[in-house]
Amino acid sequence: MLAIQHLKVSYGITQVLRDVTFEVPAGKIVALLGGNGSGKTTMLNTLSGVVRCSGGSILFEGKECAGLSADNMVRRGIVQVPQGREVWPSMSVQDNLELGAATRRDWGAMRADLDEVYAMFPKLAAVRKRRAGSLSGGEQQMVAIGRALMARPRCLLMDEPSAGLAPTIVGDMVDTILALNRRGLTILLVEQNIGVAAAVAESAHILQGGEITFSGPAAGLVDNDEVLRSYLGR
Amino acid sequence: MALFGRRNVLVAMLLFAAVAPTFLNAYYLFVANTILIYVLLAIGLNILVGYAGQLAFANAAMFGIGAYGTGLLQVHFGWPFWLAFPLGALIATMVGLAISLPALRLSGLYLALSTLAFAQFTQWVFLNWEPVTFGAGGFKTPPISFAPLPISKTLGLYYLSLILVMVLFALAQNLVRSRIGRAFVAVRDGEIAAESLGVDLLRYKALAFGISGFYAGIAGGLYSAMLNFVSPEGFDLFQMVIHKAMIIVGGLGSIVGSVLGAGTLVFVLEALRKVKGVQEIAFGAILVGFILFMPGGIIGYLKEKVRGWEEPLHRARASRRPPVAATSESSEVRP
Amino acid sequence: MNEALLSVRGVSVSFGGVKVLDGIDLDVKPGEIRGLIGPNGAGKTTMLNVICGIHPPHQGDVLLDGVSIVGRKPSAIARLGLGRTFQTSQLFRGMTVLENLMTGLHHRTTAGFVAASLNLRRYREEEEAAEEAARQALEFIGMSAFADRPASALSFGQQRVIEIARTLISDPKVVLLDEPAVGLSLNRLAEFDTLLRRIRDEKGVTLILIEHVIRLVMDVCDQVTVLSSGRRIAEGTPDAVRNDPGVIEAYLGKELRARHSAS
Amino acid sequence: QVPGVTADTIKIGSFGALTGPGYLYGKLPMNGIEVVFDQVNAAGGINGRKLELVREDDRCDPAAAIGAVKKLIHEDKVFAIIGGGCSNATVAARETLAEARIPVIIMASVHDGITTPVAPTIFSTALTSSLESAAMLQFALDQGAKRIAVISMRDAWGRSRYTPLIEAFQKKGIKPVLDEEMAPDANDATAQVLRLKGANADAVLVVLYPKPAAIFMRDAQKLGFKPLAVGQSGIADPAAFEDQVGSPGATASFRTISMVRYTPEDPAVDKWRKAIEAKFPGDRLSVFNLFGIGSAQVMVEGLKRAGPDLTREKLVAALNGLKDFETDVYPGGITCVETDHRCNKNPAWIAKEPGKPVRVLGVTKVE
Amino acid sequence: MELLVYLLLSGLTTGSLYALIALGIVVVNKATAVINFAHGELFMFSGFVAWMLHVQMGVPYLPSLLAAVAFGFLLGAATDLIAFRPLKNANIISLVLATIGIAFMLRGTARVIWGGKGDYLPFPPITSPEPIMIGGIMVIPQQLAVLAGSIVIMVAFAAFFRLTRAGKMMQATADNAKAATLAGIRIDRIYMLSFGTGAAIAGAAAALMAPLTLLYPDMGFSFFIKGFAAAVLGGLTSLPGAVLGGISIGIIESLAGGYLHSSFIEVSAFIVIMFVLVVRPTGLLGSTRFRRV
Ligand SMILES: Nc1ncnc2c1ncn2[C@@H]1O[C@H](COP(=O)(O)OP(=O)(O)OP(=O)(O)O)[C@@H](O)[C@H]1O
Ligand SMILES: Nc1ncnc2c1ncn2[C@@H]1O[C@H](COP(=O)(O)OP(=O)(O)OP(=O)(O)O)[C@@H](O)[C@H]1O
Ligand SMILES: CC(C)C[C@H](N)C(=O)O
Ligand SMILES: [Mg+2]
Ligand SMILES: [Mg+2]
Repeated sequence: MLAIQHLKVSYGITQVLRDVTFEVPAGKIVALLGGNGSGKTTMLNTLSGVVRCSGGSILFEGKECAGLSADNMVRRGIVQVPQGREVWPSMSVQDNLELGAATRRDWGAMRADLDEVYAMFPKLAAVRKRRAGSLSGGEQQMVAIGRALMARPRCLLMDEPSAGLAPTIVGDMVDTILALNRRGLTILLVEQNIGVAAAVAESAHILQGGEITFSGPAAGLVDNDEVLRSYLGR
Repeated sequence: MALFGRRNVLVAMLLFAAVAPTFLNAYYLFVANTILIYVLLAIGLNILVGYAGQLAFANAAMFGIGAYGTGLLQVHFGWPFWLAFPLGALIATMVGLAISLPALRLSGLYLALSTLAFAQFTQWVFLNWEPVTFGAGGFKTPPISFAPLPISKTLGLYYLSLILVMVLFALAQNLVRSRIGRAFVAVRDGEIAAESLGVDLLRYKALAFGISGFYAGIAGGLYSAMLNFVSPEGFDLFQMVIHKAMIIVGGLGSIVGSVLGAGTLVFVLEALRKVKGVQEIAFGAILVGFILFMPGGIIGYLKEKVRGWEEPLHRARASRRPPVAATSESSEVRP
Repeated sequence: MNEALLSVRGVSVSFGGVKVLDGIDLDVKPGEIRGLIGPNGAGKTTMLNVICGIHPPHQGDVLLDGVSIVGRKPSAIARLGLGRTFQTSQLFRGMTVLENLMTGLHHRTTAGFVAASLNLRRYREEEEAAEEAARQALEFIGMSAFADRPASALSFGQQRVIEIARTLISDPKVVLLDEPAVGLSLNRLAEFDTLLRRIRDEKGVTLILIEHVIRLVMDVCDQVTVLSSGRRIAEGTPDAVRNDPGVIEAYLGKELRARHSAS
Repeated sequence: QVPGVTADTIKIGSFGALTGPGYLYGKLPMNGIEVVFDQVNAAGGINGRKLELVREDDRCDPAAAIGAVKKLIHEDKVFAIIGGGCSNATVAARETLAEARIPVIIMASVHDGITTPVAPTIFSTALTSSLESAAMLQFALDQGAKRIAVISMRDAWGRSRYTPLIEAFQKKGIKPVLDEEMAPDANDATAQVLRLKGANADAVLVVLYPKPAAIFMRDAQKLGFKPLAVGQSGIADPAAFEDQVGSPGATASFRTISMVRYTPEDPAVDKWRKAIEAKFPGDRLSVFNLFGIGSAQVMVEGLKRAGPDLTREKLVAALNGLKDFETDVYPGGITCVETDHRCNKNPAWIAKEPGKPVRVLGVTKVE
Repeated sequence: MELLVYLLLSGLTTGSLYALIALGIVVVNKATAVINFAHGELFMFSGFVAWMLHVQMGVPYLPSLLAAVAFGFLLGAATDLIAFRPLKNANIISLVLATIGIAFMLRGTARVIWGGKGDYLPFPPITSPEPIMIGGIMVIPQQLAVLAGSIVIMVAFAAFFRLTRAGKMMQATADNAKAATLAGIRIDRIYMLSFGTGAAIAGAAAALMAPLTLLYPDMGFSFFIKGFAAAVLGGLTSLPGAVLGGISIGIIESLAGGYLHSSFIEVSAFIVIMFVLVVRPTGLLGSTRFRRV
């Protein structure tokens, strides 16, 4: 579904992604791992059209997408849950969620999706009128996830979605991710919580030094000593 | 340090300024003196706006208060300039401190408007408190004398301005590279984080307002002496625009930038005399052009093009490591 | 309980009629690492904001070293030796990494307006010492190479690490860490407990740790307090808390299982 | 060598607002000067020398005015100056002008401080404000007004008239029944009108620019307040003013002073209207153009009389010798003497009854 | 009593002019968190365009008004393209200053085009110029027309923002532009829409009030500063706040003029605002753009 080939990205003179190639097959969940500053967020932002790449290509369902604007990517179905919960602080929770569907026109279905999000995060239902900026950190993270789902993505990019969520909620989220995946949603997941990554992803890629240095099934990741040594630095 | 290093350029500018009166005619000397006065203003304003991040619009008013203070003390009480001048600056400082109080509660555009309202109020006082300020017609100030020094009024004022610029530039430059400068920037970039690191908001906001008031007051005093005439027009919103433009064109958050910005702006205003009739259009276009093509101001451009032009908020040590280019090695470093 | 370094007495906070904290007590002994956990929205961050003076409590008292600090400005409380980090990055984006760290020393330095603007000798020495300390701190967290980078050009995780270092650099007595492990990569996380212990042992800093990474909390904390809906629902050693049915119900939930064993 | 003079040119400088709200009193008079110069040049110049005008902007700002005149004197090296649009700017520049001993004719600024005390080289063909203020009060009294009120603007121009006006009141031993203010940009005068009406004023001396004055007259009409309204040379075009007020009949009892004899519609100034409209396409002749035309004609006459061996001293002497010199625009002759450089002392009284053409009621001579 | 009624009425009329200006300022601020300092000049320029059409070319009033609105929109969109979009990540002072640059260009251009046509250009009233009596109170019909026009515009915009998602998208864009981008909102369009609409309101305001006041190149700034004050008083992002702020300022000025002295008119609003802001730092109906830490 999503094929990244020889992608290069830099901020000014600092090159962050040197040559990244990997694939996210349709209907699968793929984990992207890497140390702090290895370029994971940059990768997702490039896929979202927020950051421009300086070389390489991004194929989404066989069509070249590199260089498209962010709203185009959303319209094509690639939606991101950004790192650091970028909510709209002065708007209500409900508005935040509804605007997640800003590109959609099917008002009826939107209602249903909204209810689904509230069902997924019952906490949010209780605070739907409150301004998102006044929520606790974890509650904001829920808003960020819910908002992305409201866009009805076909490919979801999640940048550390479990960050700041309580273990129970993480468990629920994992269930939701799996359920969505079963309904056909393709997911590219950046995670530091290796438990979450292992629980949902089928395959994993490790980003290091601007390149993919390891690719393999996610299942074995936790027990793979070689990987952990290079990646965890143990 | 490179030939075009910051220090060399500054020294060259200073030398030029010191000998300039020997070959400048009266008009250019007047322009040069105006630049020096605006440099002071711009430095003070940049500390407040560029460093401490307070979007205040009262600088022209404080400039005016300095000018009126200096002038009126001479006119009403017959004080000599040398006494009225520092006192005028002190009054402007006090006013600056006073308007920092609402600034503690206000931020962004609300602060902008409330200080703008204060500026309008000041104008109104200049206009309406006729027994003291002589109202809209303004008043003449007595010519300043440099006796017993054998130096003319114009030349004396020029060198007085130059000395003040040198001293106040150095003070400001030292200040922003100290913990106080960093506290200003901390207040600008995140009030809550600043507070939780022990930065007292009230204290530092007041300090920034006070400093900019002081610089504006000094500039105002010199201005009144240079023009020998004080009236409300000199301190209106057009002035405000010029002051703001100086720090944007020079570069926010840079003392050297303030100097360059003030120089550039006065120069542009004088150069625009050439395009009679369309000065406004040209001025607007130049302003927009500067902001578009030099978004970081002249200083931002220099920092990019000339090595050694960085303006750190601490005293750069000789043994600086070069900035890192590659970054991905960071996955190897550990906590 | 009298030897508590930090104690919170019956603190209540409400926003718009909703009680976010409801009569919370907390006593932290010197040299302790105290865990503070609970579901999202339990009131942990609010509690921390009350302690460091950002929110006035509607009821109750906070004592640092036996002295009430309620009603003091956050900056004054910071000067008493109470440091904190934030849930979301609060680095000063217009400064370099090094300058951010030096700002962390703000209340440990004294140079006034006059000394600084006249560049007096005493001030210069203080400034050099501050820079040295900042560089050492960077060395300590392995980020020396980043000293002169603008803070705005750091990745999320890098910002978090710098921020922790910025708080610790001034040798505070008590540090409140709000989810410090969020965004840390596995390699950093793996050594984070050692880091926290070293901070406690070598610098004698008392720590309060809010965290959802349970393994970390269980590893390093001496005592854990659990909040839920603004109330304290449990307190005790990590083991006791871990096995408390109420805590499991409200907070911990079931362990995640890897996909291969699940499906 | 005389600055600004060559074998075939004379450089004359001018300063005033080219930008900012005051451009009316700077740019427009300068346009007037320009057409006069063109005409003189077309006729062969003065003693074979063509006139060249150098304009400088002062934005009505004192500092900019000082800069402008310094530039004219030291950089452009002009021979003489016709200029001065805004009072404060001109007052501020006066010292620089006087020190340089450069001959100056003030074209539009009216502040008393420009001409009193006399600076040997600075002349004014503008109607100085104390003269005009005294005339305003006298006119109201002559019309039988008993309860005279003042409405004024608190800017430099407004004050430069208001202050001598109040002095004129004092000299007559009376006081204004009410003393109101209006801002140059005001859009409403209800409060002022109601207060004046409440005070029962039978005449109002209007020290306002046309914009606020028009608003004032409109609201006065609306609220049924019909005093004798006395304007001054800032509102010297009653026909245009009637349009600006826009409310039929509101200007019925409006009379105004002008420092020029003709309003722009007058056939007597046809020649100048054509010249202005030809040189500045899209423009209409305005009173402010006429200010420039008058002062330029005086300058031209001075230059002629100064003879072919032009020096500044000779020009000053020639100007000092002007006696009842008739221009195309001023109501009376221009007379300058060494002890009094207020050369235009003949305010004209004009009125325009609704539906009728503008009438010049007469020219007074004040002393 | 009569005095009070007249003062309130005149305060209401001037106030509704301020409210219209403030409304335009708020619409821009809503999406960009910036104040367009060229707003007054956009207003002035559109007014001159209406004048040119109506007075010089004899186009009837209504089409002239619509043309002014359309022209306002174009000018606003141009302001966005030149002085906002390329700079949207810049410091707010740079943005403000860029709009000031635009203001200077517009003012200078107006002076070149219309500056020589006479000092102040009159715009003929669209209603009968004769004052009419309403319950013993004399009113100029044009004032009623302005009042009615203002109300229509305000209601139309309130409806537009209620019924479409545009208002929310604007707010989201200002609140967190990155998040808006990630949600697929075309923020560039939003910016253009808000600059354009803000200026279109200014255009409508200009055509409405031109018959009540006179046109001159420098008229923009004094309206702008009052409108800005009104917008801040109302809370900067609130449309009802803008209306409330504008009318309050109109009435404050009028009462200060009638009961204190006319020299207080200009400054009264500013003094009141300084106090209001100390008590309510985000204006009467404003809400803080805050973020917890
Ligand atoms: N200003 C406010 N107005 C209304 N409710 C608020 C406000 N601030 C916080 N709250 C509510 O108070 C509760 C406690 O918030 P707090 O941030 O302390 O939670 P937390 O325990 O830190 O949660 P998390 O683990 O998600 O960070 C939350 O439900 C939050 O929505
Ligand atoms: N705006 C920027 N300008 C310059 N360099 C940047 C910028 N943003 C990020 N970087 C650098 O690019 C590299 C990759 O950053 P990125 O945010 O993609 O990392 P990441 O893998 O998401 O890290 P983390 O786990 O900490 O979120 C980092 O070394 C960072 O310092
Ligand atoms: C009426 C104008 C010609 C007066 C001029 N603006 C002045 O200030 O003197
Ligand atoms: Mg990241
Ligand atoms: Mg929290």
